Amino acid sequence: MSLRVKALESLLVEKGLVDPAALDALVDTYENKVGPRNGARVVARAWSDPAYKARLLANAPEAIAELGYRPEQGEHMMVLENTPQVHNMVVCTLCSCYPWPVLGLPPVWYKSAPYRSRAVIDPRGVLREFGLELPDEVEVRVWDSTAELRYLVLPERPAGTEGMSEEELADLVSRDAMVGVAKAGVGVAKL
Amino acid sequence: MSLRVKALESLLVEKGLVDPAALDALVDTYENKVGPRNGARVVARAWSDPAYKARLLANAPEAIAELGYRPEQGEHMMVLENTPQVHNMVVCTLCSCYPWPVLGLPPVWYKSAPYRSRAVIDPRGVLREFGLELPDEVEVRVWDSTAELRYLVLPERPAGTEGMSEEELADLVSRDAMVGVAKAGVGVAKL
Amino acid sequence: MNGIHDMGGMHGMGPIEVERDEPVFHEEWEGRTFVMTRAIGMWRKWNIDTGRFHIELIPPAEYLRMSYYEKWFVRLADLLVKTGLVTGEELETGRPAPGSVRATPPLTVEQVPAVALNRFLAPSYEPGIPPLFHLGDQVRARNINPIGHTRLPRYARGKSGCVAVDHGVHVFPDTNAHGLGENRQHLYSVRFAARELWGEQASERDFVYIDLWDSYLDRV
Amino acid sequence: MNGIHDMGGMHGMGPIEVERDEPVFHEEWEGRTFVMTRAIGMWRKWNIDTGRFHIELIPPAEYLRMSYYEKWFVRLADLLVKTGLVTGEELETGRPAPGSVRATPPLTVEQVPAVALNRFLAPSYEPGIPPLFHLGDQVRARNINPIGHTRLPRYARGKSGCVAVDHGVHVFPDTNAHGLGENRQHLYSVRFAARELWGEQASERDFVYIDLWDSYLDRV
Repeated sequence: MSLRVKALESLLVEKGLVDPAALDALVDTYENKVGPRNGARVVARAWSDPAYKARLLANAPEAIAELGYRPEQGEHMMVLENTPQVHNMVVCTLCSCYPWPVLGLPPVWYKSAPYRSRAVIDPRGVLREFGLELPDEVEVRVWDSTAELRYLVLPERPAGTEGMSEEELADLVSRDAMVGVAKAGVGVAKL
Repeated sequence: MSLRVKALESLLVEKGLVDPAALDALVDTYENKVGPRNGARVVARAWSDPAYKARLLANAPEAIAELGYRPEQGEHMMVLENTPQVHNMVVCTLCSCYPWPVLGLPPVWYKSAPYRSRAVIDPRGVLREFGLELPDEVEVRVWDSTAELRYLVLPERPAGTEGMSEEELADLVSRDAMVGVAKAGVGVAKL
Repeated sequence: MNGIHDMGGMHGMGPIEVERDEPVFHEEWEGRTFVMTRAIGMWRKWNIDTGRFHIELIPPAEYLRMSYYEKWFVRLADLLVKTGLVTGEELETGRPAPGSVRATPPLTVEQVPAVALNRFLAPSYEPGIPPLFHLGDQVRARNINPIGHTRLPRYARGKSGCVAVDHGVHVFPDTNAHGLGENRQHLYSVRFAARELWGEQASERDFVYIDLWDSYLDRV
Repeated sequence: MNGIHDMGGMHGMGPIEVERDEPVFHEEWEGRTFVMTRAIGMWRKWNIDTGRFHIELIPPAEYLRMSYYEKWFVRLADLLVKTGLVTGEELETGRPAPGSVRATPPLTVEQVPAVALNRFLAPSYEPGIPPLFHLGDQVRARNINPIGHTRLPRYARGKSGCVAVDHGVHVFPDTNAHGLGENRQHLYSVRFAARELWGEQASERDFVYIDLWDSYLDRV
């Protein structure tokens, strides 16, 4: 693949169809500027500031733009609040739609056939595979991103985090928690 | 594949699980003794003998056994009569079920994903691909072989064949006509 | 199992390619794989439904890539080991385990003519098992999505049709495939309007007949 | 199109494999393929729906075998030629056709920050286009099976649910993908009980929300 991609890129550059410096800048953006840390900051703010949380749930694009992450021209967004009674999780069965501005590009598992096929027919089994066993009485809501709506899960704030700063709280919010396949406070790897 | 299959066969022979002479005899049976010529003789008899045709439509296994082809211990069979008003065709969407005793082993196209996927959702398009354009007013019946029933299509007897012997008539009956993707009298290759 | 094998109604599989004067087997190993499977079948270590299910277990990308007889080979190797006729080590080394006793093949040359055309199906007439439905009954195929074997194709689930033929009593694959009993019951050809299955794009003169068991059906 | 991409509800795809500390791109070519696609998108030669449809056109066995960015590469090459940005011969030889005029890239470094997070979606508020349904309405997803692009997944067709969110007016992918107009209309999240979708095996406390356009829905 590497050679074929290089050949295509040099053709496109020679034809003046793309600017290689712009390509470099785009790669840098996706590798270094967007990623789940953006979403984690949104979540931490919502946990810390009830008024912000209310704005976030009512109008996600505007509330997210307040923090400088901007889907302002484009992406439609909706934030789904997890509670002790309701657990939300997100999938795109038809392709791999994902909220890039707040979570970066999706991980391979999110784009994979096993997740895409099973999330809608066996959500609790999928969550179990992620180590999350939900009580029977919790309502599970799976959101299949079939349109240009992008979904971000607002996980429950973990107990015992009352004194924490927003930065500390953001450290508790993993990508998986914002897709809805984990709880906040567990499984937070390097973001 | 060739080496792997040879290795498995020699293992099974050495373990006494199969008798190589029986394997040879089986291959010979399927290569030389069963095939669409069997079904063509059944069709030709039905065209020639109204009483036989009535028995064939009422109890296909017994009528077919009369000609020496014997699904007597096993296979359930049903014969589907094509008429100017009704065209029947057969598919197995879930695997590749096929009436071996009267048609031999199925051709690759019958076992292929294109035929299995499309025969039930676009039968007229499939028939067109086989060169058969049916008038809109003809009812198309697609039989999906999901169980141990095997279906043989009894095609319409072509016009102008009144004086023909059963052997001559059988020459007009292709495998494809008995699957229901062709009419009798056309496209009869070496059987 | 909602597997790739259940492909009725899918698009995108490409054109139908018909080979003129196609041989029964394209290569010798195809024939050997086929007849080995038939001959080993005489050990009665698995039934036809278990056999089908083991083809369905082939991962989808492989299922689509493999030829028909490649799938048969994979299944044969798989079931030989699962049923203990062959050990995994024997399969790998190609040699019988040291000290293993040589068996006597159940299928001899003399039996081949009788067996070749015999697929060991159940008799279909059993007066003790009455049909739950009768010709002309309107029925609806159940919306089931088992992870095990089933012969109720996805495209028919939830759809209603009319009982067109009663084929008598047959073994029920959903249990038989998993050693859970033959669960004999009536089997019917159910006539579905293509428009019921596929919506208004379908011709109102197209019908699909699907063979369905009592356990798959509800009265409308 | 009832393609392999429409895989909601399928079994047999294997376990979910999560990679710890996964990099954004595993290999450099993945990143280059991704950003070339974004940069070429600025030529506005195709829209997001056309782009998705061209991934769906990858034959099923290839679709399952290929990695995500391999599919992006195949699509990019395919659409570059189809839209005439590149000729088939240029793609093969890797060189611009003799005498071809050098273009000016529409995407410059300065524009990258604005563009990176911008996917050119339609505004969602258009008072001139009233919704056909309202929150709480019971609706049924139509049983359509187009050979073209659609975002109505097979597993929802014929199933009934309840309008849970009105997302305003959105471009309709089924027409937009094929250059047949934006056909703007209301989009809703429709709440389906898992038992409606999958039968009694599903938990009665599971629900699936699917984003569906007016044209996909009938009132129950």
